[in-house]
Amino acid sequence: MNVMNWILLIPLLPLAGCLINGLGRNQLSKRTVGVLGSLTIFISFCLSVAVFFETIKPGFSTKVINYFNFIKFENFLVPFNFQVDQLTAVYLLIITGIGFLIHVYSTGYMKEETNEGFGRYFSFLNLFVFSMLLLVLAGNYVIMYMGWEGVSLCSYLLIGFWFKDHANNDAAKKAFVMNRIGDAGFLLAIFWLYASFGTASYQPLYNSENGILTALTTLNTTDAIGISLLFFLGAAAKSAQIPLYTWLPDAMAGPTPVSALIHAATMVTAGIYLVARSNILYTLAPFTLHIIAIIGLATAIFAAIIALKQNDIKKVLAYSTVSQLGYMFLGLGVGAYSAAVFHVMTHAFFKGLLFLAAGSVIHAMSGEQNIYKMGGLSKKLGITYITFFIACLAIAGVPPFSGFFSKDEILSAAFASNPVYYVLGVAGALLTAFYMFRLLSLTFSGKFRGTHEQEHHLHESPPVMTWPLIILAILAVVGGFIGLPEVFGEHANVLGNFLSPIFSHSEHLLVKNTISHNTEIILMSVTAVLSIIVCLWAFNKYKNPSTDGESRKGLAGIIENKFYIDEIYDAVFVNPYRRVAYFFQNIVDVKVIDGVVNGVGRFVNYSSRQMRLLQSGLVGSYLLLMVIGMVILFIIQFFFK
Amino acid sequence: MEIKWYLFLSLALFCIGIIGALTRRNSIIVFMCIELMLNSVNLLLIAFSKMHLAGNNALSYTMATEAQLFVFFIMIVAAAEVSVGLAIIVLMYRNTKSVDINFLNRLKN
Amino acid sequence: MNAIILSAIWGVIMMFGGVIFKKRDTPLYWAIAGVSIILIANVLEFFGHPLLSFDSKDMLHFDKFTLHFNSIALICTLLYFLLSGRDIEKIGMHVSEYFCLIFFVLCGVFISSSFNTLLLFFLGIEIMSIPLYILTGSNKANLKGNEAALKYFLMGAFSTGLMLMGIALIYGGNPQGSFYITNINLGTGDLSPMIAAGLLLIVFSLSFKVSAAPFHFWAPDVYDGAPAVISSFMMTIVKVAGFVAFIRLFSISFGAMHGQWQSLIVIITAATLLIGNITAVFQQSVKRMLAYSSISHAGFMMLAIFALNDTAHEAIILYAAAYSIATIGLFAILIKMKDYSISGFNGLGKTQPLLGFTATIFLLSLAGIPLTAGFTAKFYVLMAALQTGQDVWLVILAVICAVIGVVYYFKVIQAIYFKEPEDNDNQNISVSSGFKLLLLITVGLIILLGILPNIVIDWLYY
Amino acid sequence: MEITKIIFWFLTALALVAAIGVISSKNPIYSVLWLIVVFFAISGHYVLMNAQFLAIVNIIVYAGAIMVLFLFVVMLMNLNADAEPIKNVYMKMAGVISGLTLMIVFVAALSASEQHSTIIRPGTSVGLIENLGRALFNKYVVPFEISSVLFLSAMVGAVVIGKKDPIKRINE
Amino acid sequence: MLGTYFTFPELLLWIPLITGVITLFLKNESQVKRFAFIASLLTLVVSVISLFFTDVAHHPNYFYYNNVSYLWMPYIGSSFSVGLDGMGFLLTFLTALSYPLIIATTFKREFKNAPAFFGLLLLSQAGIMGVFVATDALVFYFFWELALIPLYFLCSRWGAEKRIQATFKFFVYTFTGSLLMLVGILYVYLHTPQVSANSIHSFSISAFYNTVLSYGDQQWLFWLFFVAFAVKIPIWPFHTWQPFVYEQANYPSVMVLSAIMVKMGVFGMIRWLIPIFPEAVFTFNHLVIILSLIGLFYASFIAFVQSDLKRFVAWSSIAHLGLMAASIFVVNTSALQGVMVEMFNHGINILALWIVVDLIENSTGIKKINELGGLATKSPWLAFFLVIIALGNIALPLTNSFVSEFLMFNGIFVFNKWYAFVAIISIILSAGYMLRMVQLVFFGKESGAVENMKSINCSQFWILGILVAGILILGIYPEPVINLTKESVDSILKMVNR
Repeated sequence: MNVMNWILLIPLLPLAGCLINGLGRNQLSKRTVGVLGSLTIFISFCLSVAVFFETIKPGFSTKVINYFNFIKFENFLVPFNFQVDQLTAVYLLIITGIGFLIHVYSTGYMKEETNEGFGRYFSFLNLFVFSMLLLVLAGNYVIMYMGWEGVSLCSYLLIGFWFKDHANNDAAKKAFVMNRIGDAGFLLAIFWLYASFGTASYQPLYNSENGILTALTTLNTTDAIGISLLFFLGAAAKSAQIPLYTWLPDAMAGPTPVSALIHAATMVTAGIYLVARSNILYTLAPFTLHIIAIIGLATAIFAAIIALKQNDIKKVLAYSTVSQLGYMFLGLGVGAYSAAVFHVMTHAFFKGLLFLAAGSVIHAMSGEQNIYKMGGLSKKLGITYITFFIACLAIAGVPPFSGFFSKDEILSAAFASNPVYYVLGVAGALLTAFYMFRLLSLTFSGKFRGTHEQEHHLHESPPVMTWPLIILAILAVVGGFIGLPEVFGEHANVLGNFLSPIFSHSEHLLVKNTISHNTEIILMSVTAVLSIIVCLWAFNKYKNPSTDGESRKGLAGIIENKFYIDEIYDAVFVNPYRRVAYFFQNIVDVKVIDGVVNGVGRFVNYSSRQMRLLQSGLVGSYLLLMVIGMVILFIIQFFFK
Repeated sequence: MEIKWYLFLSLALFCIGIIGALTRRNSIIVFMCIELMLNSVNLLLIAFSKMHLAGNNALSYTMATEAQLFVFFIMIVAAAEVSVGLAIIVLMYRNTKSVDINFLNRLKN
Repeated sequence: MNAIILSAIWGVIMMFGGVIFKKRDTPLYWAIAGVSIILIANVLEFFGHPLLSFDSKDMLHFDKFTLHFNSIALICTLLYFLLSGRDIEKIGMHVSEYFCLIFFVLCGVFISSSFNTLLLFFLGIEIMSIPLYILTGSNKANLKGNEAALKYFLMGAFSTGLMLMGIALIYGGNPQGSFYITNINLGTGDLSPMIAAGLLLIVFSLSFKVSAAPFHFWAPDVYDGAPAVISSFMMTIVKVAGFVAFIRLFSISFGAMHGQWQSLIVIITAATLLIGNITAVFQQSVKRMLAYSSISHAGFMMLAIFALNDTAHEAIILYAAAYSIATIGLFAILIKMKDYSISGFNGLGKTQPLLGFTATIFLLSLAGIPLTAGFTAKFYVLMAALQTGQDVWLVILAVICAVIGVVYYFKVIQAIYFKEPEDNDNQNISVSSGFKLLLLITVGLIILLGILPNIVIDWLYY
Repeated sequence: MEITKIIFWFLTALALVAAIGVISSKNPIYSVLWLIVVFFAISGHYVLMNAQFLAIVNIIVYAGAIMVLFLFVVMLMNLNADAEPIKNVYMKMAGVISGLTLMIVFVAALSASEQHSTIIRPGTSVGLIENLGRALFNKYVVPFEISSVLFLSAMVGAVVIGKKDPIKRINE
Repeated sequence: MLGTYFTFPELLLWIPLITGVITLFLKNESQVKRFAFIASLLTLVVSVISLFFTDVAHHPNYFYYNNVSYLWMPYIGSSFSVGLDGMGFLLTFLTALSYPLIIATTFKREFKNAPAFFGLLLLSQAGIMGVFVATDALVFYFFWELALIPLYFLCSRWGAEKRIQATFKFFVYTFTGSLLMLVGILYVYLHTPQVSANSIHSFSISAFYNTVLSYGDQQWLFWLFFVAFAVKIPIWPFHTWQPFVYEQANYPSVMVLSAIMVKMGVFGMIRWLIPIFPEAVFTFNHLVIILSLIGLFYASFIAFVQSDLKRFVAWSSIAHLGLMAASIFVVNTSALQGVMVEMFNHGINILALWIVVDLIENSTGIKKINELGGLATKSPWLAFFLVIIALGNIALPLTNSFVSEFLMFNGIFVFNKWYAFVAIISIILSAGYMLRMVQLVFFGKESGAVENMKSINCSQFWILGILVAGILILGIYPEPVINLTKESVDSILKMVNR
């Protein structure tokens, strides 16, 4: 039995779960729904594991499975096919694995929901997993696009899950529309691919015999730059890069497990997947890579700065996600594709964990999200505290936690490419360490600053919620060891080696400034030490803050208000759009176009009224007009020929 | 005489008739002006009849005869028209005690 | 020939009928019988079996076109008598005389369609006109009727003067010195000024008869002022006969020099279309609106004169039938109404569903909506005009005017179906079932012509 | 100058003056009388052109019958100069101007005609009653008969219009 | 065999025509509805059967089941000829499918003078069918108008307050266009080569395709035809009738108008405009595309701030059709194929959208977007359907519109990158306005106005279910539609590039 024949089941099972939960949401009990939802993902996970083991077999080559022709006429073909290779396998594991954990967690977290809401929630969540799987399994960009938009849709549905509150709906809509900007770029890139190469399937595009490597021999051709930039537009929107990041913090309006799954672990990393998937294309367009690196770095630092002053536990994590995604793009931009994927993985672990733990906190605090209203939770929420702490260490880049290794790989690649990237990257990493420990400190240490009622209510979450935390915490600790730097041995970077077939063509093309092992060790230790110092500083600084937060003046105020980016967007895009729309509706359409149309009608009416006056009822004037007409016609006939 | 004088004479009469029809309001006079127009046509036809006689052969005889008979028919029609026209004018006079063409002005616009 | 003789004879019979017939409705039956007999005689003549034959010294000439038109005119008259005969009785005392005059008009119509000399052309037009002056004023107590009659008479006589001057000039300019229309020598090159002037004057007078701008001024007033039942006859059969005379004279005599005077027709056509349609938009009275619409239809028929080719002949025949039938039908309904204004039609579709429905079909036909005769007629006219290959803008102007036409026709349709009935007397209109049946037959005719125009046109090539 | 020319010009002048008299007389009766003068002048022209039959008919039918009818009607209505209201002077001017323009246009158009210098030839028997009568009852019998229809309709019409209608109807 | 005695196009024409006329004479309202529904089902059955006889390439005898021609006016070379090709099959099927659904939505409604209503509805179906099957210019024109007249009466008689004015505007607009087209048809006709012995010229479509027109003639004839179709579609700036009519008219008519009638314009452009005036098309295509794109944006903008639900749908429809019009004029395989698929997809999407709007307005009596809200709690199934329909409208993958818009955008991209760059922005805008509508109408707190809203009943569930199933199935497996229309696209392109 070849697992490849069953691969279709991996996405179809969640889809089945979605349909059953969705259609039967009023009939099924919460328990059934929860079990069904988790079970389908679990089976998918098992299949993914099987697939993964298939891919690590020696002699494995990329597998393309054709199901049917989605669109076919003349020489235009969009097959519905799946492609399985190492990259897919890694992503499959992340999606189904973390997805499963979060499903399990959700059964506890969403317990308060009504039967209907619970079913709907799991249905959407399953649909999301389906879309995400479709995205990574796709064998061509069109099918990937289906998953791509599918996850946007699920994100939309889940952010606006509590649809009675228009704030949630607005956030959902914002997320969807911003993603659509990226989708537009994605689509254009697909068209460009079809126009230039006649296909959008990976296999014909990226093989070495007759793919684009042979079609585009020089770097930086218009085609390569255009397509890669457009794809990056898609990736930037999905992965919340400057300037399209603002939807992600707002997306925290959804239930916390959703934030963990969609807005931390999986969907937002689809952009990285896209770029990694198209790495050959990007390698052919170094110009685009530079832009990616710059934008990634800028995002990383910018978001980290904003995160410094956020008071909402989820907002901090959200900006942190944006920042981490920036790192991933930095990695991609400097050509360290596998490092980026590695960071995707570790980030999935620790950020998923952070969100789930935050969820646990919020759960315990009965929905309170302001960290200044918390404090001292470590006593009541033991497991949550420990797991949260581990995750903080991981994200702050404290060795030997997973984040350290993945971030380090990116940073060293950045150093190789351009030391300035490295310096800025490290600065960002230190900011990360600072705000994470500020968060940790404010939340868990010190005195409780909330109401009595909340204090009374404080409790550790049920096991269905804590177990996923524990599992993720373990992964966050050990996850880094599959990608140890070369310093620790010839084949220490297991993940890198595993993924190398995917990036082999790029490796050939990229001009790599390798750095010596010594330099690398020095760099590693510098970052590690700095991170630890910052962590300790931040943790202590915020042990006992005032309840109402810090001063909101000056720079701090600006940062707290996220540099007013949303307001600027509103002023620059949304409001003018609305004004133009009203102008079209009330002026152009009514006054101009309809004015002309009605004007013609009025003109006819007016001329009718005027012409009627010729009919004066007097024979004399009739005769006179007749004679005048005669004279005119005579003159025309005789003198104007 | 040259034909042009007859042509111009009858055109002059014709146009005088038209001017009369345009300027007068008494319907009987307007009608008389129209009769004047018809008469100018008659005159012209006779003149043309004589003009076509220039060939002085059987064909030109026929040609000339046709015009003279045409004039005869015009007179017939004119007579019929006059009887009807005057009847209408009298009818109107009976109803309104006026022969002004602008007196009845209900049909307009 | 038969039609002319029989209609004259029948006119005389009806004239004496005024003395003989005692009951008011007798003349109608006689008239219907008369029209039927004339129709049969005409059809027989069409198939080459004339009842009477008479040597006209080639002053009248009968061809397929003429006889076919005569049949159509007779069918329309028959329809007119059947639908509106009762209303002719209501005009006044002299029922039989009215019919007599109508028969004389018919005689003129037939002469106008078959003349072969300018003399008979002139006589035909006059025989058509003079009884109409009377009929227009036949409702003697009605001042509007008086006014209409006076206007019609004075302007008609004026146009007669123009026509005669034109004929005289053509006679003078024609070296052949003949009134035979086949015998007019136009020479080569430019028309001689005399002929050209004469031609223009004849165009003017004929434009007057068919109410083409700028000689249309009489039409709205006269059609409005005359008794509705007479307007119906004048607008349809008489006007169409004017067009037949027009196309006959101009295609036979002056067709060879078409290009020399075509631009004149273009101007007249354009002016007629615009004035007729635009002025109709504002009218509140359906009767007066139809008067203006008849001007606009004259504009469309002028397109055939403009084209003056084989298709134009077909088009005139078809237009004659389509336009006459629809107008006669609509007038038959209009006369039943108490209120001639558009609001008088409010809710007719509810109070009198059949009248509403048939009126709608007639209006649609007049507006030229496909599947009605009005469309095929317009279609042929436009095709004829396009066949000339020049002045396409005129055709486009024509269709734009057709759209304007829709505006006023649909006002009535809107009143019929979409407005609530007012407290008018429409409920009290009593119509016999025979009348309803006839209306339905008329509607059937219109739709038949709309789907199969060939049944009319094919006879031209029989 | 030949005598015919003198007569021609005299008759022409007479006709024109009388025609202007027709349209300018205030009193309708004068107009009628002026018109009769025009008819006589025109008849004179006919005689000049040897169209004796038509000259006679013109006098009998027009001047004799038609104009008498006119005169009769005018007298019957007892119209006089004051009966006609003053027409708008602008309308009058417009009428005169457009009529004159028409005449100028006519003359301008027709003066280019090639026939205009043709000498007309009097002195034949064409205009005599014998010739015309033969043609009328031979070739022109159809129009002749048809004109009877015209007269009949005019007669019927005059009767219909002229007869008193006992029923008064106001609607329409 | 069916085809031996009656061909499919004839059946598709005569069934609605005859049943429509019969319906006019029925009395009882429920009887009328049942009869009309069964009649439309009958048409649907015929249409479905006809879909099994499309494969002319492999079964040449199928041609005779689908094409027929009778002499009509021999002297002017017009025959009553009707025929079906791929595009015809697709659109007749769409028409046949829509009508039963439309009639089914009316079952719970009361209509004044129901026989007239349903009779006219069926007559309009006959007219629309005729447009899609006509293979003779004159027949085409006849049906073009025949489709319009019943709708004129439908929309004027039943609807909101200003319906008469609105419908009249619509009528005058379209009538102007179609009369101009008539002039064009006649002009082309007079230049057609001789086909039969009876007449010099011919109205048959093949004669029209074979007509050699000078470039100068093509240039102005193009516009005569264009205006007729542009008004129907409507292409900016000929659109102002549409929101007005959609707002004022009754729902079944609006459904017919927006689901099917607008396709007549698209169909006309593909069948009658592009192949006849290829050179003019290549002269003016940039202009038309720019107009269409302006319309696309213009409508998207206005839809975003629209407060009236019915007008909102109208504007969204104008936006979609702007894209379709632009795609027609890029004239390449991908775009035309996309338009073909989109014609069908837009048909069912907008139909579904109207049904939802109809349900809302009928239950709540409100059609102001701002006054509604929270319907999702009142009627979760309706919300579910609406979300899918809305997603279909914004061309989300796995819904039908994705396929067609993908192909259309691709076609535009092949034609000119920059147009595609501009056009693609519309998918962002469409998401914006659609989601705004969904949010304001369905989400949020329940407004007091929606008290009476009930969950949808069984028949409504099935109507919407069928449509939504169609949306999803065609989104995943669009092959049947593409295969059906492939040949048509090829033949059109062959004609254009001759």
